[in-house]
Amino acid sequence: MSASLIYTIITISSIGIAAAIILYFAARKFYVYEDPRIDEVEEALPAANCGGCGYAGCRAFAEAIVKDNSLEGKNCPVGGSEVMNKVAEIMQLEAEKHKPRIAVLLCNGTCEHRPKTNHYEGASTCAIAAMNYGGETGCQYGCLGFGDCADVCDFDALHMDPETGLPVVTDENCVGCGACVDACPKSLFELRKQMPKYRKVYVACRNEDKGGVAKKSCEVACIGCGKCEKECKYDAITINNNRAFIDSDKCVLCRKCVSVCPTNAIIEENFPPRKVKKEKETETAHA
Amino acid sequence: MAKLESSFKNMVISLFGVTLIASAALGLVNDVTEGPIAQTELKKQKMALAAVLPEFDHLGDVIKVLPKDAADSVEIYPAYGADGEEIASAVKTYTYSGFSGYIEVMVGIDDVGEITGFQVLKHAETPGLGSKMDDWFGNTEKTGQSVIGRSFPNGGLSVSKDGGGVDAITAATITSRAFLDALNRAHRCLNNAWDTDSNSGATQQIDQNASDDDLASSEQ
Amino acid sequence: MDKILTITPSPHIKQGDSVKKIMYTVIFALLPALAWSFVVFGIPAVVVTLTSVVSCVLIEWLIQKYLMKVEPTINDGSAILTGILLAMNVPAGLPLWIMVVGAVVAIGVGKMSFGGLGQNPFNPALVGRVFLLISFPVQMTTWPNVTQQAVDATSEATPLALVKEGLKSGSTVPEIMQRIPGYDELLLGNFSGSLGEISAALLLLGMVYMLVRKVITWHIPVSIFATVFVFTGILWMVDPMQYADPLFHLLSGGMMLGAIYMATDMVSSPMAKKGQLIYGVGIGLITVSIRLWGAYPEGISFAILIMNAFAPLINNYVKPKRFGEKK
Amino acid sequence: MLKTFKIGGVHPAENKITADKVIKKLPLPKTVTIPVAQHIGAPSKVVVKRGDMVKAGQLIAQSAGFVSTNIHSSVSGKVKKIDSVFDSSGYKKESVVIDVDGDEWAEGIDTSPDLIKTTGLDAKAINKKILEAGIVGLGGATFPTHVKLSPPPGMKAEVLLINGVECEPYLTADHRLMLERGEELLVGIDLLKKALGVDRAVIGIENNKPDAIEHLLVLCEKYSGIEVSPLKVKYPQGGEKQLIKAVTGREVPSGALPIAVGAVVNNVGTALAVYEAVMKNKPLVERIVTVTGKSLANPSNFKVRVGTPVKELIEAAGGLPEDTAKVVSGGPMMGKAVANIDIPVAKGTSGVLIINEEEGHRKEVLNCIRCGRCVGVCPMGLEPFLLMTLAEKKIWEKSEHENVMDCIECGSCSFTCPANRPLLDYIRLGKQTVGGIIRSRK
Amino acid sequence: MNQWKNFTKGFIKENPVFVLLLGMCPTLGTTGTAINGLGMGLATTFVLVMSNLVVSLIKNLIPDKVRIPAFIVVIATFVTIVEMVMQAYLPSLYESLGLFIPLIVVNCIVLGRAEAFASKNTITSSVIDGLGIGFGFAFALTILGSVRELLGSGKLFDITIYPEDYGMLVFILAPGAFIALGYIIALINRMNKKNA
Amino acid sequence: MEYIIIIISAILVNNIVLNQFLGVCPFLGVSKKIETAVGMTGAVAFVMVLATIVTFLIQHYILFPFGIGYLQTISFILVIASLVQLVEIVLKKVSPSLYQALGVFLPLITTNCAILGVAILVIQKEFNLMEGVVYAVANAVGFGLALIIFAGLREHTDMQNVPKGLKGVPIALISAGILAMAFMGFSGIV
Amino acid sequence: MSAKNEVTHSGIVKSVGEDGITVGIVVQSGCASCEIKGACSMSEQSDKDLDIDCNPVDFKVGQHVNIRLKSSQGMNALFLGYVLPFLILLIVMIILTSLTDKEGLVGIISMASLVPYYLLLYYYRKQIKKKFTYVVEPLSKNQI
Ligand SMILES: Cc1cc2nc3c(=O)[nH]c(=O)nc-3n(C[C@H](O)[C@H](O)[C@H](O)COP(=O)(O)O)c2cc1C
Ligand SMILES: Cc1cc2nc3c(=O)[nH]c(=O)nc-3n(C[C@H](O)[C@H](O)[C@H](O)COP(=O)(O)O)c2cc1C
Ligand SMILES: Cc1cc2nc3c(=O)[nH]c(=O)nc-3n(C[C@H](O)[C@H](O)[C@H](O)COP(=O)(O)O)c2cc1C
Ligand SMILES: Cc1cc2nc3c(=O)[nH]c(=O)nc-3n(C[C@H](O)[C@H](O)[C@H](O)CO)c2cc1C
Ligand code: SF4
Ligand code: SF4
Ligand code: SF4
Ligand code: SF4
Ligand code: FES
Repeated sequence: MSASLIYTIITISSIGIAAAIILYFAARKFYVYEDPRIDEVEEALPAANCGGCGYAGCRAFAEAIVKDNSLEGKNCPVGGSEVMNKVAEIMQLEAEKHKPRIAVLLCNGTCEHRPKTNHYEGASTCAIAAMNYGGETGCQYGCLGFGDCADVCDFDALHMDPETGLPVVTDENCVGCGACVDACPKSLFELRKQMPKYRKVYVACRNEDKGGVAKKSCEVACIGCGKCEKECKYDAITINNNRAFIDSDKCVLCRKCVSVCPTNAIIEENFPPRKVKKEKETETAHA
Repeated sequence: MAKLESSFKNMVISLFGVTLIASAALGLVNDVTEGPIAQTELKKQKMALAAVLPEFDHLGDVIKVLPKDAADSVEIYPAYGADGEEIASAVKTYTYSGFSGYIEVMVGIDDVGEITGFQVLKHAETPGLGSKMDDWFGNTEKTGQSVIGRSFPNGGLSVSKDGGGVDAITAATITSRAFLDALNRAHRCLNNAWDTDSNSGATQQIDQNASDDDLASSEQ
Repeated sequence: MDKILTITPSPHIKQGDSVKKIMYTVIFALLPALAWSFVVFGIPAVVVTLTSVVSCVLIEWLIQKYLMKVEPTINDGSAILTGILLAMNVPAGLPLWIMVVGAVVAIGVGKMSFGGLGQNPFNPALVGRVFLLISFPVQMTTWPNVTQQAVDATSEATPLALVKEGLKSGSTVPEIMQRIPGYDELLLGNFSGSLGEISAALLLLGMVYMLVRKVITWHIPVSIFATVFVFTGILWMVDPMQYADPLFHLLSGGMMLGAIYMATDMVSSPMAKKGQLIYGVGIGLITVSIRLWGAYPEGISFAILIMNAFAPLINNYVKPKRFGEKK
Repeated sequence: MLKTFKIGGVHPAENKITADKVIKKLPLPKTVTIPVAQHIGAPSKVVVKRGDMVKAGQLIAQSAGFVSTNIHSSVSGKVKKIDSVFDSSGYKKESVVIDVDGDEWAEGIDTSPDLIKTTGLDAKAINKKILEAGIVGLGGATFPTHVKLSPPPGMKAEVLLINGVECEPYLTADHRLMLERGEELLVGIDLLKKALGVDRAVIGIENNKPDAIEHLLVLCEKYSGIEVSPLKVKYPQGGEKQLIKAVTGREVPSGALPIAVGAVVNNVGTALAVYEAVMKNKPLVERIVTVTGKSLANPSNFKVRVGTPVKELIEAAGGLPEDTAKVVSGGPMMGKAVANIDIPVAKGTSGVLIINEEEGHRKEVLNCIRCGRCVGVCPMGLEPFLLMTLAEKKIWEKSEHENVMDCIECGSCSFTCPANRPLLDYIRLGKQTVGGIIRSRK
Repeated sequence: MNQWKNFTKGFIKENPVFVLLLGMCPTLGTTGTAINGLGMGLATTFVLVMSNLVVSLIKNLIPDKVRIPAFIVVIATFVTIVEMVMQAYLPSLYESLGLFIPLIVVNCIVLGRAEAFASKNTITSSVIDGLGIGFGFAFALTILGSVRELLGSGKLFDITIYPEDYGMLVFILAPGAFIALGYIIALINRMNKKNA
Repeated sequence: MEYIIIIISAILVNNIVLNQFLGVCPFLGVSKKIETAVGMTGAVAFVMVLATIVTFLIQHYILFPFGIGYLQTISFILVIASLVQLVEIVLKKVSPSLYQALGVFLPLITTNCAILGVAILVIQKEFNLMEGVVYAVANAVGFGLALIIFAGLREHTDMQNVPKGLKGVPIALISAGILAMAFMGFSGIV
Repeated sequence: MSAKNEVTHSGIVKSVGEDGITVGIVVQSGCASCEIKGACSMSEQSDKDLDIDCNPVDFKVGQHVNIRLKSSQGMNALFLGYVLPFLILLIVMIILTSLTDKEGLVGIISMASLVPYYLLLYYYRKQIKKKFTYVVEPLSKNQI
């Protein structure tokens, strides 16, 4: 053995040991014990970091789950029950049953249905427009059409339809995070229970004017006539402030109300065509 | 195999093991590479010598000359012909006034004081600018810029901008000046070495008699 | 139905100024000096300028149209202005392909990468110029000869370069000054340099015009001039053999062009007046340091770019005085 | 040098085309629509029913709190309905609609033109009268005047500033008022002084109304403690804080009220209304409105009953011109564009401005070129370009630190921006959101 | 198949430099020419593979608490070996990479992989992981080096593509490193977006 | 004079980040807050100087005398890694509250790359101890300067609408490139 | 809301004591741009516990809170923690270098000069503690 080899060994070993001791103490002092389940849970989450769960992001949510060791009140709207079940498995807990929700637009005031009464040229955001006036039409409750909602949707589920001037929800993409609900200054979104095949029946109107006034400003406004309320056997419909509302938790999709509405304010979506037409069921594209 | 527990004994032993093996490995590799590393260095020097000198038979002992103004010495390698007569010397010279400081050059100067060749050994000049030294000053086709075959005028070589006869590298006058400064230093030291101690062979550690000229010129 | 009325939030009236007007005002202010450079350098100057302007505008159009996919806004004049200023920052005989590279860098890297007009923290023309200066040092410092009547390819050093070279080779400033055009020449411009370096007087004229049209305020140019004057003045008084006098520093090189037209680029300079003064002083100090001690004979381009980088910091700390602010 | 405020300000074209149009009385409309929320503060509570007969000056809606005010019928007739009707805000608000039949005034109201100069009422009684008469600031903000006249405990008013600046282009209502009803105005000011317990009042008038300055200077000689202060023509000279700064040299601290520097500011119209309320027992049911615009056939100053549809004012001024793009309630800098001309004149309506197609549209918005002009003109020393960006990016916390709440919404920034940026639009959004955040914190 | 995926993802999708933004210093500092970039990349790969190998070999012999120092020793050893070998057999490359060879030690990729992957996985997969990441790193450095060399001096792996006079010196110098890397990352971002 | 040259060179001419490419990660990643950047500078200066002294001693009193210069890398990294931790431990023991306040105020100092780089450069450049320390301080200041300028620039570009693909790191790198170009103006000063 | 001159840091209440709470914060490393910091443990992340004097009834374990510290106090901490020892180190070195040429000695003594400094810090730790006051405020869910 050459001398240099001996020096080598001595030097490295002593420095190594000294360093190791310091690092050891450091590790002991600063060691971050991270529950490995946090990583696992995070892995299971969709990593959308949308905040739909009410936490800062997926990791924060995972931390919260592990820390609380409970799934109470916790739901990832993006992943839905599938993910929550996976998480529950990791945590060996029972997942809360969350009915998946989906956003619907409570306005059908397309350009066609709602004549323009004036023309807005200010900054093109709904929030600013709403601060300055009621809207370009006689209905001050309806959609302004500048797409604040579409801007906040992280899931590519909302787009402005240039024809109608209204936002359109792409059912397959919507995860019910509720960002659009908060963004709309006119509160035009509602998170409704998601039904099979994205079927829905709802009153697409928020107009609280009296019938005549409402009808004048928009053809398809709900005039609060109460016919639907009477028609519904499941007590799903209530009328308040001249406006009908269908509770999605009670509604069974019988569609009776749709036909009685004199203004066609109630919308049915994704149903097969009514019997009158003999065509084969055409499903909307979703897999 | 289960993971070792973090008991103190285990830790020390395992770490000791790791370092032991590591250092042993390093020592071994060092043993293996030490030779080649030294050889590479040597080879580099040899090649440089061969490149800057005319054909020679053998080399004399290295003479180190310490210029008066600087802390680092210049190395002189005298080269002898087959007849044992000195035909030229290779000088490992340097300058600190390059654009990025230090430049080291090996330059060959024959017995009549003409440059026989040179090679830049170390530099950190800007690529594309100052780094062109080898090509520029070695390009014998362009007589204006080549230094090969030149002899040193009084006061040394200088760039044409300063009234000398060497064309500076385009847009790299600083490097050019520095390069010539290194050559001039080589020349001065060579002269000094012969003046003070002509019984060759002795390694002259410190050159007390470096001329004032030396001092003045390398300070600019 | 009645007439459909327009609704906008207040205010309902507008002052007449527009971005376009501002840009064209600056272009107009530059024209005399540019025209003079055409006279001095002849056709090559015209060609270089045209190349620069056309490439700048074209690049901006291409990027907006095909990369950013937005409506091109090239007729707002800012690309033309960048093109002109870039051209005024290069020697007249610059190979045209280099000019095009400069334009691509100025607009592509300096401006559009940050999102286009108004978003760039650095002055685009200077990004282009410094890029060229570092990339093509030889071509960027080959000044056409103007002291002989005809412009020919042999190069002539700029006054600043002469000083720098002279000092390096051991001459003193007064000696060098003999070989350099006098102040009258510097003011009127009859010596070599970049297109925009040669006529201090016409550039100053443009400044007056811009001040009158309220396109710029006095703060930036004046603080630069004052700093340079004081700084070089002190050094000159200490050692007139080594340091040129302040007037020479003010009138030579890109000082005028930089201080009046490039440091004032509102996009890349601080907003508050006090901040602009700090900015100007910074530019002055850095410029002089580079001129006197650095490798480059001229430093204002670098100085402006460096202070551009400080502008956000200045904006952050130097706020306008708020109404009702407690002191 | 004329007095003025120190930072910022712009000078838009004045366009005071109605400056020498004598105030005309507008004929009574067929119906009036009187919204119950015409002021800052809680909407008043309606006290009449459909079918009730009311007289002019009769209370129809009662103050709903301290910061609120009474509302009176401006005509005599029958309550047709109580319904939601669009007003100048662009939203439907609860309003009392009255079918007019004649012009009968409620008892005790003196409608004669005689000038009454003295009263035995003390400060408290004056303030009570003001409260009962439903007087709100007529300078635009419609802040209930009785609140202003009751400084919070520990604060003492030292000077009363009367705002006759009328810095908004086009508008001349205050100008005409000062010229035609100077004596009554001065009596009103005296009453306000008394109510506040101050012995100094200053009328601030922009120097573009030399006749009004002259006129009041002469009249003032008869009244002690009332001065006239000519001011430089600069928008927004009439802004409360700017006026105080110009006249007294004091700056109202950020977030504080004028009373913090011992000042109270009232509009000339307000002072006149105070005169009528105290001396004539007449509630605030009519006001002077300038109807103007470049294409308008017959721009005029009208004395109008509250609740009159704007349409009728325009008709009286020559009808809505063909090339109308916008109808603005108020002046061009701060007024509100209205969605239709059926909306009623309210207490705060100082003018109706018709803007033609050429000037009535926004220009294409470009990127901010950081020219700093908005910073330069902001009378509050704010950085509008930054506030806008912060609002766009929803960075509310920083907005607050950058004093977004200090913005007086004068519009100088948007007016001046060469890139046509909708600065104030976004700053308003910022103010609204940050205001909400601040309130929720308490 | 899975192993293959592990191996290839490092190139574009999870490239340590372009996507994960790791080891920026050597990336910028050693890519003046394509060959330097490649050299540095391979040197790092060697260290990565060897340390992954050794770490996964000894993972059970090292108590948790001294894991980090032990790994550092292992890595530093291989770095030193690379250093010595290069100095002996590739002296010119060694000189141009200079400081950045010893700095491989602090390249987060190396320690990161040892800690996150090799200390938990089998020898084979650790080696493959090291190879994948290492080649990804080398790939990135070579690309950046090529771009800079090509734009800067008209050469690619020292072969002249177009005359040097047309080269833009900036790209060989420090600023060019930042700028070129900036645009390459932007490009990769775009590509990854499109693929996704 | 010697020292002044070292200082100017390290801060302006051969800025550690913009020119030497050391500590790029924290440069690109550290928070946009300017205070934090200032704080980082102070902390880095201390650690860098400490590391320089220790490694200098090791090199000159152990590695060189025993002719085992090749152990530089391995010994330096071990020493530096433990030194950084040691400072933390000592601080925590000595004044927990101080330690806590720093935790709130600063991000961790993980500029291993820069610290190791400077330590090695001090040896390579054959500085003596004092020069080495001055060099380390100057580099810390240079690091801080770059960091502070960048904090401002980052905040600025974050407020702008930078094209999608260029957002974030790419535009930061490009800004750094332009900044580096601007700093090249200082070249030749020393 | 934090004011301009404050730094904030979010954390989680770890325990609630008699007259204060302990809040755990996670200190991020400088390499925030690093996307796999989880995989890199060279002191990449560390938990620090803060003992904060406040009314403990307002808080419960597991709650997310925001901690605010005046920037000036942060600078103070920086000064005491890093800058002052740094200056001591430097000054001792400068003095020693002018006295002796023995670099090893200079190095060792100057580093040793930190020991008394730290002892001093230890001695005054109570006073130092008083210097740093935090404000803790609960975070609402959507602010986390
Ligand atoms: C980035 C950069 C690198 C430079 N590299 C060198 C160099 O390697 N050698 C040199 O002499 N000058 C270099 N320079 C200096 C300039 O080219 C300087 O203008 C020139 O040396 C002196 O001018 P001249 O050669 O045209 O007379 C460099 C300048 C910069 C900005
Ligand atoms: C909540 C609130 C309370 C106010 N209290 C007083 C007050 O006590 N005294 C006063 O003189 N003005 C008070 N003001 C009135 C304002 O200072 C100001 O005069 C009013 O908003 C109208 O101002 P402008 O027309 O300039 O916008 C108050 C305003 C508000 C919004
Ligand atoms: C930008 C701005 C401009 C204003 N201009 C005037 C004006 O010209 N005349 C006026 O009487 N009030 C003007 N005001 C309203 C005053 O600030 C203040 O509210 C009013 O004079 C108070 O009196 P009042 O309560 O009697 O209305 C303006 C307000 C703002 C914010
Ligand atoms: C007074 C003034 C000076 C300007 N100076 C420059 C300049 O130096 N370089 C440049 O590229 N653009 C300049 N511009 C044009 C414009 O601001 C520039 O292209 C923007 O930086 C692009 O975003 C200037 C504009 C004005 C109004
Ligand atoms: S549509 Fe609304 S609820 Fe659905 S994903 Fe988009 S933002 Fe969320
Ligand atoms: S739904 Fe609401 S947010 Fe969306 S465009 Fe309409 S008004 Fe705007
Ligand atoms: S609107 Fe607000 S921000 Fe704009 S100038 Fe007026 S006070 Fe300033
Ligand atoms: S005036 Fe307009 S362009 Fe100028 S800084 Fe303000 S917002 Fe930007
Ligand atoms: S700091 Fe240098 S590689 Fe990360």
